[in-house]
Amino acid sequence: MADPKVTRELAFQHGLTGEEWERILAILGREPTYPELGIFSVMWSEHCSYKSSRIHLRRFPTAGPRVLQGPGENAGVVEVGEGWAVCFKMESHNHPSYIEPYQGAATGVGGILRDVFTMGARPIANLNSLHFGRPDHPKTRHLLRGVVAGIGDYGNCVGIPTVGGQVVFHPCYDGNILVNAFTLGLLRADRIFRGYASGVGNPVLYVGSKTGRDGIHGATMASAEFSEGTEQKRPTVQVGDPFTEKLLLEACLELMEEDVIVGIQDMGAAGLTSSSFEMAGRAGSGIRLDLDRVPMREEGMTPYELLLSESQERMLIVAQRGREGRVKEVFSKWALDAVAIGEVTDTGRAEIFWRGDKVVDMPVGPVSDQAPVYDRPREAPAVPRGAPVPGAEVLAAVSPEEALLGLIGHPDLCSRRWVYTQYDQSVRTNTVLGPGGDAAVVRIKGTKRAVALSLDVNPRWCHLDPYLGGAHAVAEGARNVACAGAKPIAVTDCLNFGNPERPDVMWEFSRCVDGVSEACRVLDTPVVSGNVSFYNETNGAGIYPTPTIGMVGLVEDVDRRLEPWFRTEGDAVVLLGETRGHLGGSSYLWLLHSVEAAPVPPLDLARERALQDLLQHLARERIARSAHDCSEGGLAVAAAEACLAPRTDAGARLRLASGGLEPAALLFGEDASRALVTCRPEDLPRVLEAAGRAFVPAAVVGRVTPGRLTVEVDGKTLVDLAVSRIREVWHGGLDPVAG
Amino acid sequence: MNIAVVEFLGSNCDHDAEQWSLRLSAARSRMVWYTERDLSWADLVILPGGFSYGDYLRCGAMAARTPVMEAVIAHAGKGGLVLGICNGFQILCEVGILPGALLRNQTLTFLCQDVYLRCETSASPFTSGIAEGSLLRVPIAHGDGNYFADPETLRRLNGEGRVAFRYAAPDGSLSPEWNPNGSAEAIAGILNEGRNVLGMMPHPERASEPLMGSSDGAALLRSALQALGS
Amino acid sequence: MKARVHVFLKSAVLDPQGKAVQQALKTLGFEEVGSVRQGKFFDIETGELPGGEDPKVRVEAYCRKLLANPIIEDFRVEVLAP
Amino acid sequence: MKARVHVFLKSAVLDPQGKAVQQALKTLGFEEVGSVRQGKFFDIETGELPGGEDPKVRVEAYCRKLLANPIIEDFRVEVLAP
Ligand SMILES: Nc1ncnc2c1ncn2[C@@H]1O[C@H](COP(=O)(O)OP(=O)(O)O)[C@@H](O)[C@H]1O
Ligand SMILES: [Mg+2]
Repeated sequence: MADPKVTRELAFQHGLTGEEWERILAILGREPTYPELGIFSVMWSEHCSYKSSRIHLRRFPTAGPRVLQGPGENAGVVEVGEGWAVCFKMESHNHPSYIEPYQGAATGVGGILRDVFTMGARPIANLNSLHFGRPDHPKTRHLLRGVVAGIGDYGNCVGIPTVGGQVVFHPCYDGNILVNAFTLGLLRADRIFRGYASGVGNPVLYVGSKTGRDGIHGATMASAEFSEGTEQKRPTVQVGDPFTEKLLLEACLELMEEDVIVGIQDMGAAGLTSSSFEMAGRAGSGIRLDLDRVPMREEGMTPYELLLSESQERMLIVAQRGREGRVKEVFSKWALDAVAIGEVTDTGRAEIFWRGDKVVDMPVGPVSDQAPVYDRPREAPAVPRGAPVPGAEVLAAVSPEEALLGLIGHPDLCSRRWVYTQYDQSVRTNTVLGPGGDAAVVRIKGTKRAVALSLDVNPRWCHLDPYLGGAHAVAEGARNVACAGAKPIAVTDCLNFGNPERPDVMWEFSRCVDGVSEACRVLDTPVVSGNVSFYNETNGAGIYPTPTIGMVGLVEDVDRRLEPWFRTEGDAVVLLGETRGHLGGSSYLWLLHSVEAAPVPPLDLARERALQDLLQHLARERIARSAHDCSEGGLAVAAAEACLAPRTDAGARLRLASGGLEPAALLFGEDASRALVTCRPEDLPRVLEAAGRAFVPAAVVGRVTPGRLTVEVDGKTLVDLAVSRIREVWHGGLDPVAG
Repeated sequence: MNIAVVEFLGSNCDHDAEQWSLRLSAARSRMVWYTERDLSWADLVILPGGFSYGDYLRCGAMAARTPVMEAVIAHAGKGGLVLGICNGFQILCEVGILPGALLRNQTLTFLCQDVYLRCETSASPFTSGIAEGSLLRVPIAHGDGNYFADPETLRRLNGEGRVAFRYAAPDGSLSPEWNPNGSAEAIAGILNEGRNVLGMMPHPERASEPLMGSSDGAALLRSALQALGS
Repeated sequence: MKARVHVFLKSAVLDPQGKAVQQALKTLGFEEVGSVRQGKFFDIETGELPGGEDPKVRVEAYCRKLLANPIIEDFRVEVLAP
Repeated sequence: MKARVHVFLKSAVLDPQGKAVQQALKTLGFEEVGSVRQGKFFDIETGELPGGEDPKVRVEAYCRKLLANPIIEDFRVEVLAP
C-alpha cells in the first residue's frame, strides 16, 4: 500500500494545527514523510506532549528528601527506609473504556503496570478510580460491569492485588466515564531503572508481543472530543493479554538483577514512536531503527503502522553492547521474543529504515521535548456555581434515620463489595488491610513497614470550587492514610478534564492545580508522577473537573496501624476536629435533595495537618484503637461505616450536643478535617491531652456498644438502628446498578 | 521436610506458597521450573495457585501437560504428598490425579473473599491436626472453582471420606448462601484414593499469620510436616 | 426454531487464547500447527417466533443486541430448524 | 490443512453461562428463547501433516490431548480443507 501524499490537510486530519505544521516544516526544512507526520502527530498530541497542561504542572511541588525520581520518568520513586523505595503512578484509560469497557479497562491496568515495572519495581498493589454516569443511565450497568471485570481479570491474572479505589456516579459522566488505574511497586532504592537510550553502539531490543494494527492513533483519540460518529470511526480496539504481561514482568525483573540494561521503557501510547523518541530524548542521543526486524502479527504492515501501533505488552530495552545474548536468554526462559531492532547513535537524530530506505530522519530533541506549549485562555464562570443551601423546612422533610439509610444505601456511598470481590485482594500475601477501609495497607516483607494507599476526589466540589476541590482531594487522601496511622509522603495524580480549548475548562484546570499544589505543599506530599486526560467531553458536554489524587503514606511499624472500625464494647468514641454543620457541597443535599449547593466546606490546611499529625501520634503511641475520617455523608455516615467491621456487630451509642445546629447539618454536614477515633476508656485522658497539645478540638461523643447504632442529639434519640440492618442496606446499595 | 513448589509460566502464587513453607522452620523449600523432571528429592510437592498460562483455554489445562507433571504423577503414585491450591487443584483434576473438574463460578464472576471451611476428615496427612467439623477461615480467589463430578464420583468421594473441606456458614452448617461458587455438595477440597494428594480451591497460604487476618491455614502445612515426621 | 451462532474475533484483533493454544499444541509435538483462533458458539432453541418473523433476522438481532460485541467480534448465524 | 473444532459441555453438565445468556435475551424482549448452550470453537490451520496422517484423526488427537476435557466436554471435528 502506497503512503498517502503528505499535505497540510492531511496534517489537520492528524489533529495538528496550522502553526504546528509550520513548525514541522521549520524543524525538518522540508515536508515530512508520511511516517514522520504520524510521529509528529502522536508526539505532539495532547496525550503525549502535555502541551496545554505543561505550564501549569510546573507549579506542583515535586521535590522532597524522600523523592528519588519526580515527574518526567515513567513513574515516580520515593524512598521508604531500610534501603527500600516505592514507585507509583496513576493513568487514565477513559476513552478506550467507554468504547469497550472490558478491554479498555484491562489494557489500562496493563499499561500502568508496565510503567511501574519498567522502573525496576515489582508491582505490589493496584488501585482504581472509576467515575460513571448516573446510576440509572441506560449505559451505566454495562459500563460498570465491563470495567470492573476488565480490571479484575487483568490484575488477577498478572497476580497483583487490587486493594482499593473509589467508585463515583454522576450525570456529568453519562457520556464520558473515567477509568484511572494506579499501581505501586517496590524496589531497592539504589536499583532504579530509567528510560535512557545512551551509549553509542548499544543495541536497541524489542521485547514482548508482536505488533499488530492495534489502537493506531489511540493517543490522538485521547486528545479529541467524542462526537456522534466517532464511536464508528474507532481504530482497532486493543485486547489485553495478561498472561504475556506476567511473563514480560518476570523476564524484565529477572534481567534487571544483572548489569545488562542501560535503559528500558514500555511501549505505551504511541508505541514504538514514543518509547524510542523519549528514550533518546532523555539521553540526548540518537537512535537508528530497522523496522523490518520488528516482530509483526499481521501481514502487509507499513512503517507508519509499525511506528504508531499501540499493541500491548511490549517494551523497548537498550542493552549493553555484547549482552544481547543474555537478554535473549532470559526472555526465552519466559517464552518471549527479544529482537535487536536498532542501536543508539550520537547523531541526535532518529533514523528509521524500511526495506533499505530511510523513511524517517528527524532530530529527536525538537520532537520529544520541544513540543509546542500553550498557555490557553482561562476564564472564570461569570456567575459562581452552585445553588443555595435549602432552608430548615426542606431539610426537616427527611428524618435523620431515613436520611442515614438513604445515604449508606445509595450507590454513591454504599459498600463496594460487589466491585472488589471481583478483584484478587490478597495475592502476594502483603495485604494487611484491603478494600473497605479508609486506606489500604500493604506491608513490605522483611521489614515492619507498610504503605497506606488511597485514591480520592470529589468532583462535585471541584465543579463548585476547583481550587478548594483540588485541595480537598489531597487533604482527604492524606487524612485517609493518616487514619491508618501512616504518614502521607507523596502523591500521584490523574487530572481528568474537559476540552482545554474552552476557557472555562482551562480555568478549572489551573485552579485545581493551584489547590492541589497548595495542599501538597502544606501536607509535605510532593507530586512525583501523574497524568493528564483532557477532552473528556461529548457533544459539548464536559465532565466536572476530576483531579484524582493517589496518596501514598508510610507506616513505620505495621503493628501500630489503625483500622476504621468500632470493635470493642466500652471503648470511648471521640470526634476530632470542629463541626460547624457545613452542608454546602454535601452528599446529603445532592443525593437526597438533588441540590448541588455552594459553597464547598472551607479547608484550613494547617488544621488539617495538625489533625493528621495527631492521628499518626495516636497510632504510634497505641493510644487509639481505631480511626475513621468523616467525609462524604458527614458524621452520621462515618459512624455507621465504623459499625461495619467484618465479622463483628459492634455498634455505638452517640450523644451529641446540637450547639444550635439543625439535625441535618450536625449529622450530615461535611466539615473538613475531622475523624472519629476510639480508645480504651482508660486512655481517654491521653487522647484528649494529645489533641489539646495539637490544638485539635476533641469531643467525647459516645461509647462502643453491641449491635445497635443510636444517636441522641440534645437528649433526643434521632437514630436507632440495628447494625445488621445498616449492613444489609449498605451491602444492597449497588444491586440496582450492578445486579 | 523438602518442599517442592512448582512454577509454571504464569503461576502467581508460587512465591506465596514458598514463603508459607519457609515460615515453618523445619522445612526446606525449592522452586521447581515446569520443565524439570525429577522430584525424587521432594517430600511434599505444592502446585501453587494463580493463572498458569493465563487460565487460557481451561484453567490448568496447559500446565497439566508440561513435563514436570509426569514427575508429579510419579511422586503421587509412590505415595508422596501433593498439595494443589486453587490453580493447583484445577491442574490436578485436569491431569486426572483427582476426579472431577472445576467449572465457572455460579456467579459468573471472579470471587475473592474469606470463606469458612469445614474440615470433613482428619484422616489425611494434611488434616490430621485439624478436628473434624472444625472451621477454618481462609480466602478464596478464583473465577472457576465450581466443583463438578458425576453422581457416581460424588458418591465415592463421600463414601470413602475423601471430601476434605466444604464451604460452610460461620456456625458450621451448610447452605447455598455460604457456598460461594456453586460447587457440588459445597465441596472445597478433595483427597485422592491414597489420601496423599489434596486439591483445594481456597488459599491456606494466604491465611497463615496474624497480619493476613487469619492464621487458620497454617494447620495444613503443620499437619503435613508432622505426618512426614519432621 | 433451532439456531447455531458463531461469534469470532475480527481478524485484526489479537487472540491471546488462540495464540497460547497454538503454542501449547506445538509443545505437545504437533509441530505442524500454524495458527489457532478461538471463538464461541451458542446453540439456541426457541418457541414460536412472534408474528412470523424470519428466523435468521431474529437471531441476528440476538447477536447485535447481546451475543456479539461489534467492536471486536463478528458473528454468523445458521438456522438449523425453522 | 484447515479444520474447525467444536467443544461443548456434556449435557449433564450445568452451563451457567448459557443460562445467563438465555435470561438476558429474555430480558431484552426475546421472550421466545427457550434454551441456550454455550461452547467454544477453534479454527486451526496447519502445515503439512507428518507421514500422510489422516487429518481428522490428527485433529482428534489435538482434542484428546488438549482442547477438550473429557470429564465435562465433548468435541466434534470438521476438516475444512485437507
Ligand atoms: N474501584 C474500587 N476498587 C477497589 N476498592 C474500591 C473501589 N472503590 C472503592 N473501593 C474501596 O471502598 C472503600 C470506600 O471507598 P470511599 O468511599 O471512596 O472511601 P473514602 O471515602 O474513605 O475515600 C475504600 O476502602 C475503597 O478502597
Ligand atoms: Mg475515608
